[in-house]
Amino acid sequence: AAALAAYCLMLGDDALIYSHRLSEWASNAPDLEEDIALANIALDLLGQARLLLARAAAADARVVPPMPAGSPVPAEDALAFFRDEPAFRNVRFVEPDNGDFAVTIVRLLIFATYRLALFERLTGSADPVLSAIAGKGVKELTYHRDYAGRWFVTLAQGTVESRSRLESALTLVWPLHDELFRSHPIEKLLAGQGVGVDPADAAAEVDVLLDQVLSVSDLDRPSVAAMGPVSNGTGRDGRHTEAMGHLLAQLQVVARAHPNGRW
Amino acid sequence: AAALAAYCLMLGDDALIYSHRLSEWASNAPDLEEDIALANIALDLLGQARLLLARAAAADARVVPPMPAGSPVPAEDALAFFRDEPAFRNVRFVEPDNGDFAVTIVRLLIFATYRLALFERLTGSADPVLSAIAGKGVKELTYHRDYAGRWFVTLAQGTVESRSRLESALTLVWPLHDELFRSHPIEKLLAGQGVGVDPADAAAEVDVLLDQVLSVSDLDRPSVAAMGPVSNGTGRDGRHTEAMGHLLAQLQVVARAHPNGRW
Amino acid sequence: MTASPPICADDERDLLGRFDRVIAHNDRIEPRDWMPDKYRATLVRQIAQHAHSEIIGMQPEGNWITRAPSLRRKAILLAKVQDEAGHGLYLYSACETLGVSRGELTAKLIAGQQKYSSIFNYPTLSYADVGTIGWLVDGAAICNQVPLCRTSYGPYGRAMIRICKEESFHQRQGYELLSTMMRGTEAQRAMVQESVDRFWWPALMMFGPPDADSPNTTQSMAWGIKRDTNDELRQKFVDMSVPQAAALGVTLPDPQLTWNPERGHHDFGQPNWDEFTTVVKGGGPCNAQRVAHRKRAHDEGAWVREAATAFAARNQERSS
Amino acid sequence: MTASPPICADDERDLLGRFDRVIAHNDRIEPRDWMPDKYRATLVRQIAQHAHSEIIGMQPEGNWITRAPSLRRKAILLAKVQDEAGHGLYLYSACETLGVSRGELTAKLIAGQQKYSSIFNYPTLSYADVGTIGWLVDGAAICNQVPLCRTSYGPYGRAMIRICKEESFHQRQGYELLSTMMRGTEAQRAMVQESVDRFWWPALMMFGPPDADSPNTTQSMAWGIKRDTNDELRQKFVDMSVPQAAALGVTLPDPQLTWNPERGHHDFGQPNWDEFTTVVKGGGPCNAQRVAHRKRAHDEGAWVREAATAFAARNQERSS
Repeated sequence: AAALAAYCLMLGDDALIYSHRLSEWASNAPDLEEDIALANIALDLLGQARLLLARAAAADARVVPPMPAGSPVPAEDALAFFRDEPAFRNVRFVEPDNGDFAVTIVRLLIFATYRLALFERLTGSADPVLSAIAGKGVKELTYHRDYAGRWFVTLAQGTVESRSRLESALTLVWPLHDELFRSHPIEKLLAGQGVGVDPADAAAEVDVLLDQVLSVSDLDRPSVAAMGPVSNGTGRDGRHTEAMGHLLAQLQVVARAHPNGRW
Repeated sequence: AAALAAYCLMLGDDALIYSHRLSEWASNAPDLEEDIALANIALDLLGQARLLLARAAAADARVVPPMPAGSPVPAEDALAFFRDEPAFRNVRFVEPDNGDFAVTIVRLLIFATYRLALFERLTGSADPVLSAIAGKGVKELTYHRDYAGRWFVTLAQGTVESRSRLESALTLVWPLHDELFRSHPIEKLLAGQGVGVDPADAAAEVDVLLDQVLSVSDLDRPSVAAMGPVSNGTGRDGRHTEAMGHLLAQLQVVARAHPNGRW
Repeated sequence: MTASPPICADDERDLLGRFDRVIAHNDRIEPRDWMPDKYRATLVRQIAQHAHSEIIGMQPEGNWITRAPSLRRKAILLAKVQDEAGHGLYLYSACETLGVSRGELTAKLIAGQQKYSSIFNYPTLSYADVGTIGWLVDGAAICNQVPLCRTSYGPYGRAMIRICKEESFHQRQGYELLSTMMRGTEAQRAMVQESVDRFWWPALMMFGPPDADSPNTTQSMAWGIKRDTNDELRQKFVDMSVPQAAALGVTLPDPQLTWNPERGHHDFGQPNWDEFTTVVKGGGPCNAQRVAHRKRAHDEGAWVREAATAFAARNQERSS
Repeated sequence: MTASPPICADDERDLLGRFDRVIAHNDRIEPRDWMPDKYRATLVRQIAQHAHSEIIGMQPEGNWITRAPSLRRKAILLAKVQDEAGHGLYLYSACETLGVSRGELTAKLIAGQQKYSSIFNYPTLSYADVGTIGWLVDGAAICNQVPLCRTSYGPYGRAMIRICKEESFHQRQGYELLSTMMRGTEAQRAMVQESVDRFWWPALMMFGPPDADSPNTTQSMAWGIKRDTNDELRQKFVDMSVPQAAALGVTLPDPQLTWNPERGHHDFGQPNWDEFTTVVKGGGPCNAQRVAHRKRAHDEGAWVREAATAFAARNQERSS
């Protein structure tokens, strides 16, 4: 149960933190249609995060931070707003600032392709809740991936500037790619039980898809070093980037000012 | 005593919040010399803030937010880190994001000229502590003003781009100018007692100085509307800009996570 | 804007007669129908202002998305801000049926040549403001907009039907947030009261100046673009809000507010109309910030829109 | 870089002889003195790397300025980051005496053609890291740098004297922060321990690879650019740090760490040298971020530097 809870936090925190980043585009996107689409994707991921955090709390109540007596804060909110940085288990991939629209599209393409590959496998999870969450998520993530893919090709074949920005974006985002496929012991354990997915098993499929988009765009994978671990740990172990603390300061500020608040 | 405390918070919060903004330039300035100069100005203002917040607490301990029993947090830190947004009494002028270097220089020029005019008068304050703080501050602020003035003229006469950025910066900053000289009842009260300064009394002198810099730079005051009050109140009444909440979330996050912390 | 082609005086009289009959029967004018130039210009101004209000209105609420204090509220707020972008889209489309493009309208907004609702020139300073905007600001907007569902210009009226449906949903959500907060801690109740104190008077100003100072009202009503006077709508809003405030447990900050049994309406104080004029002229607390934000987003997005245009043009070439 | 003018073999032998005598007497080589090209190149590489380290080193600590939990600590941290910019300035100036401009060196840093200390490719994840960087990282830097005060190249040695004085001040401040936090709450003590656990091994790596794998050491020592081997310095650092850790009350994360009375030194484990190689080659947790940050700041400042240059040129014209 502890392992299942930790696993749900991993998938849930990925969605929560990335949703936070995408939601920062609200009122800032290049056009109204993009404002709507990015908000939509952020909403889908927020929905996934809520289901997964609730599943984590149900699987093992000990992951939920203790709240003051009588606090009406539900488990999903205690997890989102009252955990400290090292207790978050998301990949570092989702943490950095949005950058420009090209960086956002590159990141979204990789993230949605990766997560879709995981969720397709998770539909067969032995945990019926995870399986149901994955089933719902597959449709959403397919849309996210296709949206990012269309824009990727558009920017690649658009103007000289858009292509050049896309290339810089690829170079900037790619060092974070490898961590997505680095198996964590918990992922391996749950994959062995038919409950979770080992991301290493999805790596080949994701790479084929990404290579297709690159090839259509006449671009190569950038040759940059992968972002290394810290003390041999990564985001899944609670070791994050410097962006994470700033993000959490905003995410949690109101909730923490009112630990007994009702919203 | 309550009025003196409130007045010291006004001057102290101006320095604290503006120091915060200037410190964001660290490692981001256009050149090493500017990195050093802006950090130096931020340090001077932080020093002024500490003296003024301490004076406020000494004048009336009731302004200091209550801390948990046994907390070792000194008064200056309780004031900086544990007050909520409406209790901050700084002008809204110091709150917005830094913008580019031109915006920073325009803001610094106006702020330092304004504060220097106040501090020159405050050296004659009937309150010996305020008078001493002002005496020390006058030297610092003279440097700040001259630094900003030199850069203002440099940008005005530098390149087409720098002049154009300077003009945009003037338009962006100027709506906040008027609030500096709007007298608050507390300022009037303490000016009447020979303890404080009514900023309206300094307005003419500041405007002459700013007009000189503008004239050397062959620029006019932008014709933009002044930023209006909210429910007839401004920063001095605790009604701030939308930037303030985001700033405080960063400023206070670590201190608030450890209300009994020693640092 | 596409001007009507030149026509002779007799034709114009016939067309005007037909136009007047449509208006008199409360029927709809459609994009291909003839309409007086001033009617068109008035509509463009009003619809554009409404569209701009939706888009600028995303900022004060968007300001709290990353800090929403519960995941449920975050989802509600994000969806609401997204809806506002959608409303902006419908309304710009309605304007395009009158021959003005979204790009032209955005350029005018950024240049300060077209207005948006003055309410969005006030800052959001606490999470309670999200609720208050839903309750009072969307509430006032609905009072203004429900009559517009019957407005004489077809595309505008139909857009308003859809928008009003979503706005009342938003209003209920805002009210529900405030009512939940009022059942929370003392600090939360104080936050709600403070927010209502700040937004009450600006909300009353949303109906525009008193009828005596509203020179365009008569013509707009004659054309069926507007259906009620400013003061009628304001009264309706006050009468609607008083019992809601009582149910919430908040005090509306107007000492003159009392039930007048003779009129069958509440008497109430006047907002500070000087403040209203100042804000409309650009001197509100957030005018400069709102327009600068929109301009920045628009400028920073230029290369993306250009890329999309270039890509589409290239693909069209290939396929033709 | 300004190469030495061509000279004939006899002259060169004389000059080399004089150079070797200066080195042998532990005297200083000065900018106008003749020096071998390789000596110059080695110095430029080393001083530039050191300057870049100061500048990149502003980022991990600067990350906490806006969040410092007390005003006193904020002032200390801000002053420290400012000092680092100052150190960068001296060192770039020292490099300029060898004929390489700050602009050229910055371009090489941004292009990834010159290195900086690998320690700054690790993130700062808590406020305790500010203290740990002062204690361990500045401590290690001092071990490396104190001998450089006697380095054979004059301007470098003199810059090091000033820098070392400020660095030991920083080290004491870092230690004092940790020791204050250790007297604070349980959560603070845990924060300090976690930080030390993360930084101990990377700090040991700051002395470079084991002597056996450090091919340049011999030549650098012969030239008096370097005064001790990597392993000697590492040993000195460990011996210095163990009693300090005990006084703080933290555990150094090395189970092999024990006092060896025969050697009169501590025995200790080896850092993960594969990690070191990876980080040096660009695969640390922050390499990409640090260089991208510097590049962004440099690019965004270009228009300001250009304005200053144009302004100076115009004023010079006028006054001449």
